[in-house]
Amino acid sequence: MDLTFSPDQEAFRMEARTWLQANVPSPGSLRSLDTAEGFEDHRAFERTLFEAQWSVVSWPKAFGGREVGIMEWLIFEEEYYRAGGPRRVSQNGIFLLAPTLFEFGTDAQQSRYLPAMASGEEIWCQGWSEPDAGSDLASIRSRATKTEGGWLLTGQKTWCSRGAFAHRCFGIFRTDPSAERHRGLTYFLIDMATPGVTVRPIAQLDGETGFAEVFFDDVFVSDEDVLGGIGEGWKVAMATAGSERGISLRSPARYTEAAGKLIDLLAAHSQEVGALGLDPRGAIADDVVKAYVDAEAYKLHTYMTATKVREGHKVGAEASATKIFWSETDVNLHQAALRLLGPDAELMVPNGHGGLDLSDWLDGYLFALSGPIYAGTNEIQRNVVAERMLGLPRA
Amino acid sequence: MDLTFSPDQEAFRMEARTWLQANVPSPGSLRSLDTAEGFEDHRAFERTLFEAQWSVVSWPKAFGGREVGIMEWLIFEEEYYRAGGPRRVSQNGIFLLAPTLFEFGTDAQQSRYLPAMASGEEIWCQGWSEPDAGSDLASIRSRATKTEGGWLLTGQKTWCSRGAFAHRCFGIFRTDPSAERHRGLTYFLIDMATPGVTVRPIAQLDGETGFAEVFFDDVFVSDEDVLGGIGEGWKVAMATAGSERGISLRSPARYTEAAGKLIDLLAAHSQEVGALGLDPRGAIADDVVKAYVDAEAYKLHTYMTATKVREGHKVGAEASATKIFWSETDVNLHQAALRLLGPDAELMVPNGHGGLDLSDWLDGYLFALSGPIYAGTNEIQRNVVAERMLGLPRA
Amino acid sequence: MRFSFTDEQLAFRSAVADVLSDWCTPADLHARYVELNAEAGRSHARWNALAGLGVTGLVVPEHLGGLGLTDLDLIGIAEEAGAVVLPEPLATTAGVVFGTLGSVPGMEERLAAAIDDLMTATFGGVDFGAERHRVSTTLNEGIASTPRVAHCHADLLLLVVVIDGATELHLVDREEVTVDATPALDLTRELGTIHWRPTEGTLLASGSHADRFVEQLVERSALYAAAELLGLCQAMLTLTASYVTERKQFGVPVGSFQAVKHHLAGARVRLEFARPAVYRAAYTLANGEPTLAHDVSMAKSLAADAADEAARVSLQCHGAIGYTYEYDLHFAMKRAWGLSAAWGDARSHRARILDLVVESRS
Amino acid sequence: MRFSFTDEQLAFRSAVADVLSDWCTPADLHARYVELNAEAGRSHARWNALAGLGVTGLVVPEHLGGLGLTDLDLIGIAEEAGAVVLPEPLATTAGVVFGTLGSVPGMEERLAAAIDDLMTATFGGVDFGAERHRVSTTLNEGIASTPRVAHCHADLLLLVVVIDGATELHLVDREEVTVDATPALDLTRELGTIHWRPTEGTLLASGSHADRFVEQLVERSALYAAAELLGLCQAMLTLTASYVTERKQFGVPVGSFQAVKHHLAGARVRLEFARPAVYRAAYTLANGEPTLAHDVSMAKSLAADAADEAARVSLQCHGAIGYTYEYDLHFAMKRAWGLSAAWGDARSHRARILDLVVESRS
Repeated sequence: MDLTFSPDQEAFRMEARTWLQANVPSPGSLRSLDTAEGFEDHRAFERTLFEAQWSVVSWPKAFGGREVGIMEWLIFEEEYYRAGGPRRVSQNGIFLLAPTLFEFGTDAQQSRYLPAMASGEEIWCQGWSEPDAGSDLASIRSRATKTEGGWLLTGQKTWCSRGAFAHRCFGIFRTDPSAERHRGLTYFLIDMATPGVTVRPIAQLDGETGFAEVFFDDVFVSDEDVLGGIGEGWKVAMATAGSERGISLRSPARYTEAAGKLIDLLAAHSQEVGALGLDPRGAIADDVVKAYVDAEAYKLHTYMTATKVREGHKVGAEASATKIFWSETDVNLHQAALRLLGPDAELMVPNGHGGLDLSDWLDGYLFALSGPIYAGTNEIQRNVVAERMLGLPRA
Repeated sequence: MDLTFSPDQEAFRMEARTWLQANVPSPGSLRSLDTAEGFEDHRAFERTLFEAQWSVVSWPKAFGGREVGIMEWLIFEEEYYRAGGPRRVSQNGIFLLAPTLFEFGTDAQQSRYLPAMASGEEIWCQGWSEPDAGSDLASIRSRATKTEGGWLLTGQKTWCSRGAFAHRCFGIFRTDPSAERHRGLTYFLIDMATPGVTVRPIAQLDGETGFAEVFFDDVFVSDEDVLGGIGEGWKVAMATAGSERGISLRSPARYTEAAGKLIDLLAAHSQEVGALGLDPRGAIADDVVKAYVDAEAYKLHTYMTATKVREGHKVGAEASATKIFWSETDVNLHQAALRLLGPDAELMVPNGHGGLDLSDWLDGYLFALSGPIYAGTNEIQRNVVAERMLGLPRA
Repeated sequence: MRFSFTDEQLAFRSAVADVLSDWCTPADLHARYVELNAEAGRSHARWNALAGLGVTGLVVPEHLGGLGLTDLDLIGIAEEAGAVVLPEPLATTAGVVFGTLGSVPGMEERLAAAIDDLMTATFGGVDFGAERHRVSTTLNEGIASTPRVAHCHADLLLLVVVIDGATELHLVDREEVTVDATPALDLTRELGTIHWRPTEGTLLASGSHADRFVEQLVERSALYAAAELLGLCQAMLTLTASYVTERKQFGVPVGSFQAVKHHLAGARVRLEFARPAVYRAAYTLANGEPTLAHDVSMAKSLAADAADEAARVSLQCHGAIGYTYEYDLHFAMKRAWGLSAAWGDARSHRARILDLVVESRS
Repeated sequence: MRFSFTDEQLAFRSAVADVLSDWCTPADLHARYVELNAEAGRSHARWNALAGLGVTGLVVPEHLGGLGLTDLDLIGIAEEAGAVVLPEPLATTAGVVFGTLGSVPGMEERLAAAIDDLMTATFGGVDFGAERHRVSTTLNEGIASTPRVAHCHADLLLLVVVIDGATELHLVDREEVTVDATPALDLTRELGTIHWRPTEGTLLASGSHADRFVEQLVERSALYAAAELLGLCQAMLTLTASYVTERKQFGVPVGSFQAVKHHLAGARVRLEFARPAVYRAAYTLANGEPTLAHDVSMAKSLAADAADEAARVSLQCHGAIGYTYEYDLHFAMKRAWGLSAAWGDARSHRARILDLVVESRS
């Protein structure tokens, strides 16, 4: 066991830190990711990252990466969050689709899509959930029928994150109408500009539109844009689902960074407490530390998992445990912050409590609340943990 | 709405308080209820209560009661817990069986059993659960076959509280072997001294034996000891189950009294805290107040329910909500106490923390932990609340 | 001891509930949310329908133009207003401001006129703390600024300020103030900072006299927030129960899954046991009992926890649709989040209870 | 960065686990529980089998008769000892007492003999507090009384006392003390008050020198308790998973109910994330890193919470049978309750973490 980083890794960290310090936009200078203008602001930053080879550090150099290992990726992420880097608009592509493309994509598909994804030129949305499917992917109804040189897609996808503004969409459709459940599904890579695609943005709680419904009406997709073979959609999609829940999406730095800010907020609050007469016994303090401890525990667990991955082990049902843990940690962390803020919590104005904007905590809370729901609800993940890690019988 | 007591009620309270002050044994002077000697100590106190007409205040005078209403019963209970009265060894009889006897018993059965129950002369145990039934009463397998003048009972009952030392047992047996689930069951009143009854005490966590398994091997029960008719066992048992979960068993005084002692424990702890350097931020304080608030809320809810009952309304699915709430409150209350006691919590020695013996809190905790389990697990109660109070579909 | 409402009380509550459900549908709320960015304040038609029932003067003595009833008659109505997420300040006007003004000497005419003119009213300038109340109004060259006032576009504003070390309570007209709306998650409560000028003419009480009124105003604010939270809690659970009964996954209603049932049942139980505490506090208030602080803190902490749990569970049982602006859940959820933290959150109230109980036992 | 054990470490752990599972079955525990009231101390046969593997001297340098390995080699073994609810003080002897004595000058011979004689050892006289350690030993006419010492019948006792304001650390033989057993829920940890006489001959260190050792002893105690808790947690979950898979209700295994699954999964997740924190703290200890206090508190708070949740969930999923003396669950459950509170409960450790983190950030 060695919990230190090598000199090369430390050098890599310093290089990243230096570059990020100089290039990460100051807080608030990018407009909201869930608006058309903000979407473009974030794309521009992706381009900056890409040009300095920081957008996809673990990828092959041919596609714009640095070919570094998983530990270096974690180091980069730590530095990215430490520097206060903005949310990644290319996330669906680089974290969800890319691992699948690396595993199932043809050389042509990889060269065609990966660099454009890494540079922010093409932003992807995901087309998985359907109005009557939700977390139950196997009940998908959208269908694709064979046509000359390709397929015609028809149906409706919903909760497509980034769907309002994305250029491309990856999703699964039923290619064999007689097959049921997991069978007869195929994974497609779709150009959102194709005739027949209609996007209806979905307004969120805060009125912004990070999600969309996407309607497909005989949308043509060529045979080259089938990923992983006809009828193989379920297998390919499960690989992506693994990514979404697993290590590649949720770097611990995101939580440890927020936990640090939460501690600062508590310290600032404790100084005010005498004057305010609010909650003098500080019952909230324990919640704050609990959130901090969980964020740190998540980091340690990730390093352990990364070690396993690097040594060739597969991540199995632990990915479900991981999903439950980070999503609950994220909620607890933001909930503790909102409790500290008290009646100020609902205000959407920056006012510098604990060095952070109020609205950042509120935004973070709304975002965190979706954690237990997306990427397979935690209810489903708990079934997986119970059945596969504890051997409980299926219902 | 009137939340005050009438002068008559206040007079009743003072009478009870005066008597209890003079007659309740000092703490620790009765040996443990779950031992043979302690069982007799507690029976002797029941006799004292009975002779002064305090053992079953709400019963008709003919059976040893005072014929007072439900509010007076609540007042008596408040005073009983306030005085530190011991656990009632006659509880299964007076709180569980008696309501059923009043509803379904013949005059002869009532005269035969109620006074002896009220005086502690005959202590009852319950014979419901079976090794393979648990909370699922309808899957009962113990059977009764008709014989001259009565029935022969065969089978096994388990988790019979007070079973190790009780004189009589009430329980349901299958009288129609061809019937399934809820049908063909009959409720019997059984003399534990009948040949064929074998009692095997079950040692609990603390080594004592409040529970027993009871084996029946062609045990004769006369026709007069059928309660509520052949094949009516399910209906009659459900009435008792209602009592067990409902208002008559769990007087709020039990929780409010413990909550008060918990507050005292916290106050004592807070004075020590500086010297001990233990948990200076007192995160436990919030748990303590939460337990206090819940105990008080339970009291208020009970007064509201009592008002309804007095005005002729039936208690329905609310009894399930009530069961969930008191059992969780009881656990939380004792858990907060044990947290305050820290490493002293597991000691089974009196050492006067906060004026209470350590072992009282530990005993109370072990007892409380069974709350979510007995009388229909809280899992099942939650199904009832969801289905009947919120209208959710059955599985 | 009779812990229940009278038939008259229940009938009046039910009549108001009918008006509320006619006038304040989810469609109205959707429209209101859009509207609020343009012309803020209230829906005059709806407010007139409600206030026309006499609800705003419910606890005001009859000789001052009120109905001469008590907080026990009003508390259930506040619950109903919560259940429909009524954007207008019904409980604040009737329960908090008019409920207090009825006992302020010299206010008789003003109050009678306000009731008669179907005015809305609000109260601001104090934060709830565990041990005491902190005045939040700041003063700069004679101009007072009171932050985070809910229903900031009300006709009448009862505001607190400290001048030369003494608390002052002022009654200010809408025309005399500048409103600076504060962006917040729950638009329907219309938070804003009020800029105003305390004068002889607006002064209602000062010093210890004012402190007593402020104390009552704060208890009333917390209590009526608790009542609204009960209604919000009920509304969220009802909406969610109906959603999970309709919505199918893996071929069966989501509501038949045990985990969903248990989450919702847990929240329903919290609601069941919060309700009596709120009613008891209303009784304490109506009867001038000395346990008001303790009883209000019980009510607010239980109602806030119940509503928080209902909000979390509802969102979870809805899945992604609960996040959307178009679906109805967010109205009640945002309002519940806001009211749960307003006038002392559950923990602040529990901290106060601890002080009071420790004191009373020693 | 390589966060995993070596193959050798895993193999050794596995070898010890085999011995433990041979020698410490539920039947042995049942027998032990009966026995304990008569002759306390240890099962000599079992202890000799374990100590004979060299485990007690595992972290002691080779020249002192140990195996010269590190706490990273021992931590997983402590976990295995927890998993079988081993009544003997394996982790306390090897990890806490011998692990510390190895660095006390002048102890060489004594330690080598103790390892050679397969002795058991324990440590007592200090309570864990959020900000500092409090000595619990009292002194009366030259006789010291140390309460709540676990494994009070050990051969060697490392005890703390304050004399004339200075901390003193003493090493006392079993023969030199009087043991006054304390009735406790978990009999296997054998709590007791030790009456003993501090002398020149027993004195090991005093003043700031002693403080440093005591500090290390306390951190080691908390860390090894955390490791045992992981094992206990795993054991309770395994037992419960197998019970709910066998046990049927309403015609199906109880473990197929979603509510049961979700309870158990929740506890399993807590265990999953507690484990790396315990291993990290062992690494920190083995490498003398300056973050020991922080890392031990992370480990203990996470492990205690995981074990508490596992105990509660296990009892709940078992129903009534979990309450019985004859069924095996109570061994692990009682031990978990005891160890969770010993050497600082989760909250005390979180309070310490807060201090350390606030300090490091400001």
